[in-house]
Amino acid sequence: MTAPFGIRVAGQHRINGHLLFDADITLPAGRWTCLLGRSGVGKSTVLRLIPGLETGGRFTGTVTATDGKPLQGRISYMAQSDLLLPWLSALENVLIGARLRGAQADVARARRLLDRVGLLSHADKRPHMLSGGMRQRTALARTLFENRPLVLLDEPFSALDAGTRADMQELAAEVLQGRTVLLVTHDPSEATRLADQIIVMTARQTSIWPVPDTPALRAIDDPRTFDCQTRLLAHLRAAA
Amino acid sequence: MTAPFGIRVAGQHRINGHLLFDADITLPAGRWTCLLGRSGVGKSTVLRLIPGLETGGRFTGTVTATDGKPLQGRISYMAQSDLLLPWLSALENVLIGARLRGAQADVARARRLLDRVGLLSHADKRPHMLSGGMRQRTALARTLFENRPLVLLDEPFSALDAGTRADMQELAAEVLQGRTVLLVTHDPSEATRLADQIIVMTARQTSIWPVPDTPALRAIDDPRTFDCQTRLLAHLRAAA
Amino acid sequence: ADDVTLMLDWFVNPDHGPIIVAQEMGYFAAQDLNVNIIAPADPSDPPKMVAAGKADLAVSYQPQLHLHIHEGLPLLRVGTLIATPLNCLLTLADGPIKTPADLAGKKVGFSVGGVEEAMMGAILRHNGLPVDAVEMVNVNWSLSPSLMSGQVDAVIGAYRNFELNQMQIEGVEGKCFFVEEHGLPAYDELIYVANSDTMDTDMIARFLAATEKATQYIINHPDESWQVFAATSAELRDELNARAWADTIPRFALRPAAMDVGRYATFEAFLHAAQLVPDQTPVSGITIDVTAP
Amino acid sequence: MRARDIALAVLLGLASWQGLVMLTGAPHFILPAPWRVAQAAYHSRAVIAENASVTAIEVLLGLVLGTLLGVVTAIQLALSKTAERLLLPVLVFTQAVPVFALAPLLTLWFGYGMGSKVVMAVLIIYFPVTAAFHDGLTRVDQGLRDLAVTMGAGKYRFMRHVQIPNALPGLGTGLKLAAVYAPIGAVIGEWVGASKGLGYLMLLANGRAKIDLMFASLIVLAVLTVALHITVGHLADRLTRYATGAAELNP
Amino acid sequence: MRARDIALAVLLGLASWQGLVMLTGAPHFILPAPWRVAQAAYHSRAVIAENASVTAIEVLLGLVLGTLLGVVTAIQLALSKTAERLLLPVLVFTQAVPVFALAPLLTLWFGYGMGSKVVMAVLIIYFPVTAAFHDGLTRVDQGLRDLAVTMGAGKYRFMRHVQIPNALPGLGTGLKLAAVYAPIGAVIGEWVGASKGLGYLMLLANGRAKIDLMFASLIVLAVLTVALHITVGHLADRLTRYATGAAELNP
Ligand SMILES: Nc1ncnc2c1ncn2[C@@H]1O[C@H](COP(=O)(O)OP(=O)(O)OP(=O)(O)O)[C@@H](O)[C@H]1O
Ligand SMILES: Nc1ncnc2c1ncn2[C@@H]1O[C@H](COP(=O)(O)OP(=O)(O)OP(=O)(O)O)[C@@H](O)[C@H]1O
Ligand SMILES: Cc1ncc(C[n+]2csc(CCO)c2C)c(N)n1
Ligand SMILES: [Mg+2]
Ligand SMILES: [Mg+2]
Repeated sequence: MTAPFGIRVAGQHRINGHLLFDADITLPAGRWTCLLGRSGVGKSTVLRLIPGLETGGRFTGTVTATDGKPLQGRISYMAQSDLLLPWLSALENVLIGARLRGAQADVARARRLLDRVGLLSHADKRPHMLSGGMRQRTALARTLFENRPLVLLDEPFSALDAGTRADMQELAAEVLQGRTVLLVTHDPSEATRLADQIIVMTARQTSIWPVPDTPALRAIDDPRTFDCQTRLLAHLRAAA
Repeated sequence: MTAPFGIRVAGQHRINGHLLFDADITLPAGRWTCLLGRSGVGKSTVLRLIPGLETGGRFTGTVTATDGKPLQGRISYMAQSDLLLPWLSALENVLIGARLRGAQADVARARRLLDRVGLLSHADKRPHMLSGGMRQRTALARTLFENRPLVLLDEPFSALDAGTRADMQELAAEVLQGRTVLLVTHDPSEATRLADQIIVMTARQTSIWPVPDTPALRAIDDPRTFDCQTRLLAHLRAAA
Repeated sequence: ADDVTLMLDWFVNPDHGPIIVAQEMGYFAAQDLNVNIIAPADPSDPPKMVAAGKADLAVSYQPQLHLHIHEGLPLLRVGTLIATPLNCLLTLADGPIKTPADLAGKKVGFSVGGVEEAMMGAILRHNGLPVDAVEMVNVNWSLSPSLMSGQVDAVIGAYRNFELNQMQIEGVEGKCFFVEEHGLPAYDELIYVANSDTMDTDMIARFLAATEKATQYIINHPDESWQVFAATSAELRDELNARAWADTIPRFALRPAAMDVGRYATFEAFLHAAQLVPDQTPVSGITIDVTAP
Repeated sequence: MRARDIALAVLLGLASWQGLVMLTGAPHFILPAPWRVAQAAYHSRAVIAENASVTAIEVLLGLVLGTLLGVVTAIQLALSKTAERLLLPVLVFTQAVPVFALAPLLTLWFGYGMGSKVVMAVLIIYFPVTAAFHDGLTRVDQGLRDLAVTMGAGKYRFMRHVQIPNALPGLGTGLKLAAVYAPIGAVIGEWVGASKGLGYLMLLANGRAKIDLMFASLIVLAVLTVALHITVGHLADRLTRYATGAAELNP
Repeated sequence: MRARDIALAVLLGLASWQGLVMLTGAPHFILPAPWRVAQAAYHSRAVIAENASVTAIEVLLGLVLGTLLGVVTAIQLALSKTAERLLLPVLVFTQAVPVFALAPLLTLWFGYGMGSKVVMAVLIIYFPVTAAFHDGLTRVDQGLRDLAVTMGAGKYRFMRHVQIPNALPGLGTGLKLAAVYAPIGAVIGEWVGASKGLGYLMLLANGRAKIDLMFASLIVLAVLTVALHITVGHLADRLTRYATGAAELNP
């Protein structure tokens, strides 16, 4: 893997002329940034601005990498919906990136990832035979399978039960070690557990929320983690 | 509204001959039951068995209403995916049930509900112009708009931020007052807050988890609620 | 005036001279007839329409009539438009086919698909070849193009007054073997048929009288009559029609209503011998003299 | 932009036509060169215009009626499993009978006027419209079906509010095919018996070995068809955008 | 089950045919009654069988080649915007020219043998297959496009792994149409010039005023078409089930 790099997204986004948000977000190189905010505030939109995907609006501002190189080919993106290809099995869905690039498909690694997300025994099933959480885990495995320095995750654990969710968080933290990650989440405890930096987004501004100075993948029962999470939750509820 | 009734689902579900679960679940009349369990354990399947929808497997057992009457026409169902009609606006999507039944469409009530889920200003937008959480809230408004005694909700708040989520929980609790509700959720705090009865499902059995003896829609900062939630979370993680 | 619906066999062409001239010169009107002329694209339709009562008269081909009658269509010949065969076995003038006998092992195109195979059989037998010496190919709409382009070595069903001129204008000389000189009994190329159950003989007699008058005019005034014919439509005023007009004049039946019993009996016998019809219909079941009291 | 594309396409078409003529050395009575056809077209412009307008009216009438009939049939088939089981094979069966063979029947019933041509155009587009629309009607997402069941939807209302909108892109595909086939139907009708129309003109020209005039009529027919296809294509795009909810995006 | 449906449909078809004959009083030389046609069919069974087998081969060859050609064209059009802009109008244009009119040309190039009929069948199905498949290729969900972009998909690989599977249901629709049109193409080819085949037999019967034999050939052609349509329909269902991931459900 190449050296990690940071990202800065700064500017205003308008939909039909109405300002959706005015943001200035920096993702430090090789770190996890968690993005929180009200539903509809524009979190997914920020995520889509980075690879330059269509957002249904106009962005006036800049998206820059700290190393100044173009982002093309350096991003792995997991959207809010699973976007699995219905005609492929779970395993084939994990491998689709390699197939689409014409790269050597490392089937063994894909199977290992499926195993880690608990779906090895379902590797040959098509998406419509999987439960909602299983589909989300397949999409996660696919995103992790992509070996990219910048990873964008849009609510990747939203359909998972607490136990599975914790496992998946640990898996992601391990696999994405040293990469620049932007995670959109609604769960303050998830953010507190994973983030090197937490950004709370409102229509008017993007503000940084302090995280405990323990290293990321914090124990949830650590009082500092717990304290941060509780205050963040209260802040988010109050901001409503 | 007619008098509420309870439901009992008892039996075994097999997929391709493999046992998925062996469950015995009773939904008390007029109460909220929250169903928790690992991803893929069969929660959505249980939900689909009640209205008799296709599950991709075979169920040997019974689904009975305590009043012995058929369930047809007495259920409101919110699936795990939003199932919005892409060609209809948010408002029209809320009204679709009435349209499909040929009933008088109470537009004023639909607008009130859209307002309650925070989308009145988006009432005329098509689903693809809404964020994931906005789509989920539209689907919720549609489900609440249906005036049915039995309500099945499959992870209805999974795409919402903490603040919006709390609001929506309160809205649902208010609107569904006195109805029989089955809520599938992954969030122990949500279950503890809303449930009259919590059922934890595993492949081998369905067990009832004790809830605080305070009335439902509990304050999250109430120590009894908090204690229950923490133990439930620990139990769920341990069961993994 | 009595309304008459007349279906031609095909598009308007010089073969229909007497009909068009009678219409233009007012001979039909003089017989108190109001004639509505319809040109179809498929020559097998008009007799069916007459049999189905959708038209009063149709221009058709004598060989076809024999077959139609055997298939139970209520039809009778009531008059003649062209009183000799026009049919040719057409080949390229400077091609390898010098006599029909040279056709052994070659392809012969045909179109309508009624009696052509039987005709070809008679011609071959007349030239000392077996019936299956050639391969018959249905070329439907393009008789002369298929010949000119070399897809077939000869075609049968082309008309000596029309397709021959057409080829000449295109710069490809054609050669016509006249069928009646190669073993076929003479027959009427174009006839009028009417519905045997519902026909109005008086009206038909008046119709034929008008066409007889027109025929006389054409023969007496070949140039003026051409002008009359050509004036009816812009598409008709061209080199091909002008040449065909001259070649067709000697072929028009001078006595359209006249009935030649022998001609119909002979052709019926010919078809029977060729096994195209299972038995022989008496001539009274094929043609009548509408002027007979 | 769009106009330039079409101009380019036309040039391309003419060039390949001319190329074909030169390459195959086809004689002019089989494949006349573009220039020759242009001359014939100019020379006979009045005749062509008159006949083209007749055909255009037949085509439009046929398109409207055929679409209506196809839409109604597809809805009927989708509403009733029995109808579908029994009628679909019959439908395919009737479609499998070349309309040409039925031509005398049609003229017998509908006469030599415009009627039989419109009927022929209707017959020829009926199947593609029905098939494409029916496919769309029956291919509704299982989730939406489930939703409608629990909501207690009547089958007619389900048809109206879910199946029909869902099938609009399919209908668009069917209509685009129909736009191409309707003119063929009308022309076949005219071949069977007519005294007006481009089909009549083509046969007449062919019968007189005026192949250049025939091609001129053919080209006019093709231009008419392409124009129709483009118009219907826009409509089809709107249907698809409506059904996918993208209607407002590109107004 | 399926067989019973077909039997029922056949009965229904025969009944409505008989009904039509009795109701309209159409004479036997325009619309013969079923029984009469059955007799003719039995009487000429050897001739019909021989000619039907020729047509069947032409149809199958035409179907296979036409589908291949249509699939390749659709892929080309979907791969290149330029190709789409320039070629799509040309394609519609060529399709707008009734194959009938081109038939004499085709026989000139491909002779009076099977070649010209196969070409005709190919030409007639080319457009529906291309259009339906192309629609499917271009109607890929925006989310999947986005995914492929971030994954750095090459356009050929995107075509192969996403667009083509996504278009299989559309191809199915196109193939079902093609199954109905290919026989018509072959028969038209036979009408224009042939010495074998059901189309040839129909013309011959028509020329001899043996309308019952003509209808017998017509029915055999229709039966052949329906059989083809059913077979292709099964294939289309499999394609759709594959593309929606339901392939294993109903094996
Ligand atoms: N249509 C289907 N065909 C075959 N198997 C299916 C089908 N739908 C679900 N399954 C299987 O049934 C099991 C239970 O699925 P279900 O959707 O009920 O899980 P769940 O408990 O709701 O999970 P989640 O929390 O992830 O939504 C899964 O193992 C899944 O693979
Ligand atoms: N394609 C589109 N066209 C027009 N407007 C859009 C489009 N996509 C999103 N929007 C609008 O942009 C706003 C932000 O959407 P976005 O999806 O970024 O929200 P989000 O913060 O991710 O919300 P959620 O938490 O619900 O996923 C919403 O108000 C939505 O209506
Ligand atoms: C002027 C003229 N009239 C009739 C025929 C006879 N004919 C031979 S082929 C054909 C078309 C059949 O589809 C017809 C009518 C002819 N050759 N030339
Ligand atoms: Mg979002
Ligand atoms: Mg589920």
